[in-house]
Amino acid sequence: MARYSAFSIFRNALSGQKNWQRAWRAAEPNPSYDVIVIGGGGHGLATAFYLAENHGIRNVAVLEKGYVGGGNVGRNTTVIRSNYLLDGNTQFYEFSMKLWENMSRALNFNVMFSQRGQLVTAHSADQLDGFSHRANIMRLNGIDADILDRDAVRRLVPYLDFSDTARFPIHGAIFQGRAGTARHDAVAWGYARAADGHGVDIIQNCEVTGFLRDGNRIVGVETTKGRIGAGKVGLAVAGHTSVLGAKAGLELPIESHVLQAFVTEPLKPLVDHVVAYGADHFYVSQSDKGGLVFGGNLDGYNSYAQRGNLGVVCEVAEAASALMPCISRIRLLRHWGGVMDMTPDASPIICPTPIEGLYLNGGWCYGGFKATPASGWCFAHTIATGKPHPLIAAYGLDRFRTGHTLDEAGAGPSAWLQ
Amino acid sequence: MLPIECPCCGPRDHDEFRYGGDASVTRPAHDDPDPEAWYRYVFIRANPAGLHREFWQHVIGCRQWLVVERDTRNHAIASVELARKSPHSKSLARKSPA
Amino acid sequence: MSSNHKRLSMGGRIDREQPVEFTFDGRSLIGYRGDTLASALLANGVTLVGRSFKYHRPRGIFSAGPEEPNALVTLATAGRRQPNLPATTLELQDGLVAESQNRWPSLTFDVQSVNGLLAPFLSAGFYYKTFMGPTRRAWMFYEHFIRKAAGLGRAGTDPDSDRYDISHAFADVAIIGGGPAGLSAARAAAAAGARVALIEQDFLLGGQLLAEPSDSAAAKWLRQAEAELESSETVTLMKRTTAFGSYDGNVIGLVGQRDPANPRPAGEVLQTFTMLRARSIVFATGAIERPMIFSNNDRPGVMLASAARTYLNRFAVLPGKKIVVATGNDSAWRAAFDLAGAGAEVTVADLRAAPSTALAAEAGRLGVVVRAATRIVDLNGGHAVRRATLNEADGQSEATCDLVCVSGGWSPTVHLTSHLGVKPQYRDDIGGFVPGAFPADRFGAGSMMGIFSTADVIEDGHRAGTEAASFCGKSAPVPAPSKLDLGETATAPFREIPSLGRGKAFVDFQMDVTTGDIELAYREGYESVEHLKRYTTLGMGTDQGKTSNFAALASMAALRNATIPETGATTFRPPYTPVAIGALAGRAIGHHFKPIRRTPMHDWHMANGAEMLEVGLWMRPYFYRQSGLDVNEAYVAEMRSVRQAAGLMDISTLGKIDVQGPDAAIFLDRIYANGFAKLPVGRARYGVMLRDDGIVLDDGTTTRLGENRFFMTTSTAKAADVLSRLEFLLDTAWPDLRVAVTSVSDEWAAMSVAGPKSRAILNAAFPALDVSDAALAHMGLLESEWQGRALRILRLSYSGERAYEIYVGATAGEQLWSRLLEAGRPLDLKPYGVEALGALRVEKGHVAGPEIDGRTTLDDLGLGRLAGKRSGFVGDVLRRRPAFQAPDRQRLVGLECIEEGKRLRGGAILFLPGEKPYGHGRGRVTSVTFSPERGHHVGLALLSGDVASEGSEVVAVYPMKAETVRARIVSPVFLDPQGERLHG
Amino acid sequence: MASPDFSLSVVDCPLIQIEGWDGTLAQFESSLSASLGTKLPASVGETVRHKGFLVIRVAPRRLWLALDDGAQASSLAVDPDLGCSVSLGEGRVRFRMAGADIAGVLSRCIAVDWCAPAAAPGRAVLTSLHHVPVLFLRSGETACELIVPRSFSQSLSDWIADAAG
Repeated sequence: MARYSAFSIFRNALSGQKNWQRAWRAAEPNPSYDVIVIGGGGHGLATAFYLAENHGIRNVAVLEKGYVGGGNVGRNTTVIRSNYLLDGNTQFYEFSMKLWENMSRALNFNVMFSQRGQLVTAHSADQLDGFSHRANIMRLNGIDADILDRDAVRRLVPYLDFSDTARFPIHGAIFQGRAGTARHDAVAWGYARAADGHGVDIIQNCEVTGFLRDGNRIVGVETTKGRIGAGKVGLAVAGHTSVLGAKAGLELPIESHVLQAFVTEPLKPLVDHVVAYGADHFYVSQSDKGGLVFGGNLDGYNSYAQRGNLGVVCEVAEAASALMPCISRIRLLRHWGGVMDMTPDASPIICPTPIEGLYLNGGWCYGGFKATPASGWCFAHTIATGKPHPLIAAYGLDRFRTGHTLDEAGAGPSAWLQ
Repeated sequence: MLPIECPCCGPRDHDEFRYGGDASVTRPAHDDPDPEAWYRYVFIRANPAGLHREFWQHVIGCRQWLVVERDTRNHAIASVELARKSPHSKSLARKSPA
Repeated sequence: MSSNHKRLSMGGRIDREQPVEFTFDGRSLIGYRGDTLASALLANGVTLVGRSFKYHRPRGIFSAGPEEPNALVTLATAGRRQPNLPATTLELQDGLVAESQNRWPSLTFDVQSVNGLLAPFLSAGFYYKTFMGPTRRAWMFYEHFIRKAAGLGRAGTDPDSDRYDISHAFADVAIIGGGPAGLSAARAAAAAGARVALIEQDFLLGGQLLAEPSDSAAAKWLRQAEAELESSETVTLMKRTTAFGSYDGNVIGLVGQRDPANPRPAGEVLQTFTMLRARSIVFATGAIERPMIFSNNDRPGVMLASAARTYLNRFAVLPGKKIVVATGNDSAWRAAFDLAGAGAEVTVADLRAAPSTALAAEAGRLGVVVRAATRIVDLNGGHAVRRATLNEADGQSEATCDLVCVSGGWSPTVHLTSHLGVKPQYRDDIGGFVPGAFPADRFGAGSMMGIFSTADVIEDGHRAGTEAASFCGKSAPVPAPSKLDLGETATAPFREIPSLGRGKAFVDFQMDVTTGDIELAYREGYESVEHLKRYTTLGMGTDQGKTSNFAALASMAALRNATIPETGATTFRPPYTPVAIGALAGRAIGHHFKPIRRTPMHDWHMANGAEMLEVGLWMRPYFYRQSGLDVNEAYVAEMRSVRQAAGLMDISTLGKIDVQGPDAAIFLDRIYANGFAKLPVGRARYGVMLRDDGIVLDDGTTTRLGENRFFMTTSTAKAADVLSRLEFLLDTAWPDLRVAVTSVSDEWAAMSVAGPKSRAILNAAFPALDVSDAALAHMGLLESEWQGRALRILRLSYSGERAYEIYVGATAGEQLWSRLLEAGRPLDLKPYGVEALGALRVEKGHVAGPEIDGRTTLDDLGLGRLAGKRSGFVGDVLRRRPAFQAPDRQRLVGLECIEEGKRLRGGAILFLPGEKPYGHGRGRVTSVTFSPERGHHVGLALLSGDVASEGSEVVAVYPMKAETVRARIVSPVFLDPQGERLHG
Repeated sequence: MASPDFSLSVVDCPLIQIEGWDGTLAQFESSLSASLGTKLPASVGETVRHKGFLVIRVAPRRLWLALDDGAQASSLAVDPDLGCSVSLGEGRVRFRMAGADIAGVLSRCIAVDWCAPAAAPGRAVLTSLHHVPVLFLRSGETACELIVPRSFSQSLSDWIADAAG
């Protein structure tokens, strides 16, 4: 695999861009693999990469029903942060943050991880106290966090509504300076290229239609490209986990819901941070192309359609205008939906399953993108060793039975309310 | 908007309704002591990509809880009925001790 | 140069009697009513209008509609900056101020056009391959410059001063598009008896008919159709209105622009967002002409053939004098003929070996030079085209020109139909995508269905309109459509072939994506359509690639040696054209962002110095300024007054639910963790509800008013959820229970009189009532009337003091509040706010929101005894799960600060003395207050059960303030553990 | 606010809710019909006007009795084995609206089709105004009422006034 660098760009420019190689091979399936990862999204590709990179397992195929990165990794609002409260979440997302900080160089692919800082506004003393609790936990776990008062928020983001007529006046904010955004497609492509470089077969347009079993053991998969044998199978198809899980006989505490995302016309720099509204459902950042990328709440009913409805569009527009009055005349360019695996506690599920040789990675709710590298790292470890990586010990399937749930919001077991 | 045809109020936008989730799961009787039954009722979901029986309440309206059959792939609604009138609840009513 | 020197003296659909003054890049210019900004610029000879996104190449006006990729301007009228608006859709109005974009210092001399020289290095996706070093954060450095260079227009940071509106509209048949198909459909649907809404983005109806001469048969047909529809009572014509998105259940999002000819007063609504709900929809969205791909095909002076014809016939602008029309289909010839007829020297370069003899004959008649089997390959000229290079069978030639009209075929406009997942299907016979199968309530008509002759389009519109009306049950007889035949010949399928010239050949003009970029994407394996888009940014501009999608797809198909269907189709996303976020927010801005709930005593609070706090849309008194300078001073003073005399608190925001029925007691027994069936009439009881998963949902008191009737209160925050939950259980789980639950939250004004003097105050306020302890014991109820309204007095305490909750009909709330204050004045009764309320409950060890946080169980909160050995209530089984029984499970304890001069804070993390403060600790402080009784801060905390022994010490760590405080674990009841004050 | 084109007035709204149990609904209705001296609206959204009050069916088993200005509630005893009643008049207010612009103003407030049979004079529609539950009562060709929760009434009347302005 030819390294990417300023020099390679220079050299190729001189040869009319004719000598670039494919970023990853157009692989067709072998009869069998040591490990098959189902799902060519961020998590699946990262898992394949770390299986090879960390565990030396290179006889690996990633099976993708469409094109790599076509699922949530390419549909999200690209926010990366590690501001989690609960024991089990805090450390995992911070580990992920550390992997992000080195990702471009590790993959030799610029994923444009930009640590522009994220703030969430607070609108009452009580809310700011709640944020302080979170910030305290972050600091005590070695994570950067700050609490800003109203003036400090104003200095940072003067374009928010600090007027007397604000419906929910800004009281302060919680700020994480290392939080930021990344170029989502590049994450999928970077992992695909790096995994391919380690010999992983990335097989697109290959839909898994069933599982091959020997007793309680998975021995391969049925696909639209035929049967493929496997020593172990990892499932990383968030959004469609239930559909594939059912084919394997898994019963899961997951519902699929649509989360909409929005982008505006490209503008000169306006929003330098990731800004989230603490009084309602709205968060925004500005991409390197100049579009304001934003989102809000789930549409709130089970859905596999990658689109939402006008109700949430209006609610998000209202919240956007309330927090950031100048956004009102900026124009929405596109909105779309992603299908989220929602779990009853809004925390993910990564674990071995009751079926031998089958490993599960799903239930990412709307937090999957930021988890991509840590998820891949820990899932690869779990597949390679057959035992959960310590960082994902809390993410087992049995936690709902035992009560060890990790409910950051305390919203309760109705997945759509998380 | 996802218009839902309320049997009482006619077609109304879904933001007048409160979602209540999967209606195909059976709620154990109130005094059923079986943890497994409650675990499955509260947590386990078929989550089909296709027709989904689900509860909605016309909360900004007649306040009736409804059972809606809706395709999760395209949001097309096949049927709406009052939860009290749905076969599901009738069978429950029979099982439930007075 | 004279103004409007490109304008013809006659013709067009402009009003020469109404000149309109406007400014472009500081130059004052004149256009006419009926012009767009683009047509007025062309009339004034302005052809250089903007610079491109990446290479800063000069760009002109390419189209005459919303598909415009190049001519984006910033409107800066009256100090309001609206960037990235296509000049081709801006209706000219007096005083319009437009600026070109993406250039510095000026449009003609732009420093960043140097990017064009760097182009070999700025290939698609180059940024993925570099900027990764030397340090980990290096990208942040490069990114700074990249961000500055990116983006098109500049948005202001001032609040938007314009107003927007939202409205709801209804129709039987919605018809999207006011061209010949839509007009014909509207006439048919209306004749069938349907209520019709016809939506047209332009300020004139007519669509492609507007490109026909204003004195033609087409114009006459259009006038007649318009007159007929305007006079119909069942047709609503919505001009200047774009259907931007198609949503579930035949909901269409529309955004309408104001008519500039009818200016409303300043501050009036700029745009209206309409949610149109239709029973059936006819999509008559037309088709968009495609460019041709050749070197330097982006130069100012290259224009779609249909656009040139539109500028000529609709706006009476002759955009060029020496024109090359490059095409491979018949439709562009019509432009050639009209332009020649208007006096231009026209050469048609047609890819086809033998264009039809009829066309050739007409060309001969009009003096149009025809070059068959000829392909345009390159253009010469910087800010304006000068020369075209043509490849013919027998070699290359050059043609001098000042305008190049291109037509690479037509793409049906399938955006709106694909929003709902109707996948476009490729049709080889027309060389384009048409919508796939429609559901029964949606119809397509005209060129969006691949029908291109006007006569057929009108016929098809008629059919669709009739069928759409019939779907709504409107089937009155429909007369045959009035015919219009423009004699167009069929458009031949046209397949793009790779460019041959030396320069850059643009596919996506706005995003500066070239054929080279597509080749590179292919070479690197980004060959699915979605990868192509994402890797090259193709179609990501404000035009969403309306003119570029097909050419890109065709190029990729050619590279892959695949068919177009094999290569894929793009999924279009709403909105069709960009929509101001403010329009989507409508009126729900400023104080209307969310509605406000006011208690019956709201006005009194406002008039009497209350600082208000919002809790779940309710406005509640936070504290009263008469009590202290700030909240910290005030709440302590208000607490003291409650503990020493009496306080009055507005508790109207509590959720209140009327529970009635023969089975009401059984019902309450099931929904509360503690029992209610044996509660005597006239008594109240504190109750806790659990979720199905065993976690505490809410708490409150419920009073038995009669054998079959209870009065339930819930927390302010959970009122709506609790009611809905109760209804859920009754409707779905226990329909056999005869119980009715009704919110009576708004029905009652509620106030709490708390403190040792509270009984005396009640005595004074209600001299006719017996409020003695014998008549009204703790947890007792007294029902009566006051001023003709129902009155309920409950003796309940949240603060630990003797206290009464008084409920009266809401209309008498403020009156009774004032009466109590008056009666209590001699006894030092003072109003108190939410902060003091919270402090009083902490002192008394009552749990509230910070403890009932959606993660705690009855046992965690020390309330396990409420349930005792009961079973059969909601949440009982899953509350017994093992995690909740673990010895280190965090439970409620009291904490007392034991360091002089320090204080506890909510959100502090608890560690054992000597333990390294790292990780998640042993628990956290949930609520604190200064306790005037104890003279220091006390708090409630959730702490690991295995270390929570009363009397031992913990350390509360609060890194955000760099504080570490020692505290002692005590009972959470800091005050009066025996409860004597309840009776004091 | 008042103009020939649109007027809005806010008044109290004496209101009683009566609900019957599932299973004995027919008995409940005939008993209620007898004690009110009028037939009951058959389905949700229908109303029946009778001496001094309007009966509105707001749910399959739930009726509202909205009393006219000055009318006294007839003492209404509901057999507890058949149903129950609760007074809601203190917690609701009534917006009276009229004028030539009314359909236009309403279109900016609620998603109700002014021209639909379900909103014809004499009909009632339960719907939301700015996410708040309201009861729309069509009282005439160019007149209607909204029954709204008292706590939201100020906010909602401001909204309507702005929409009319």
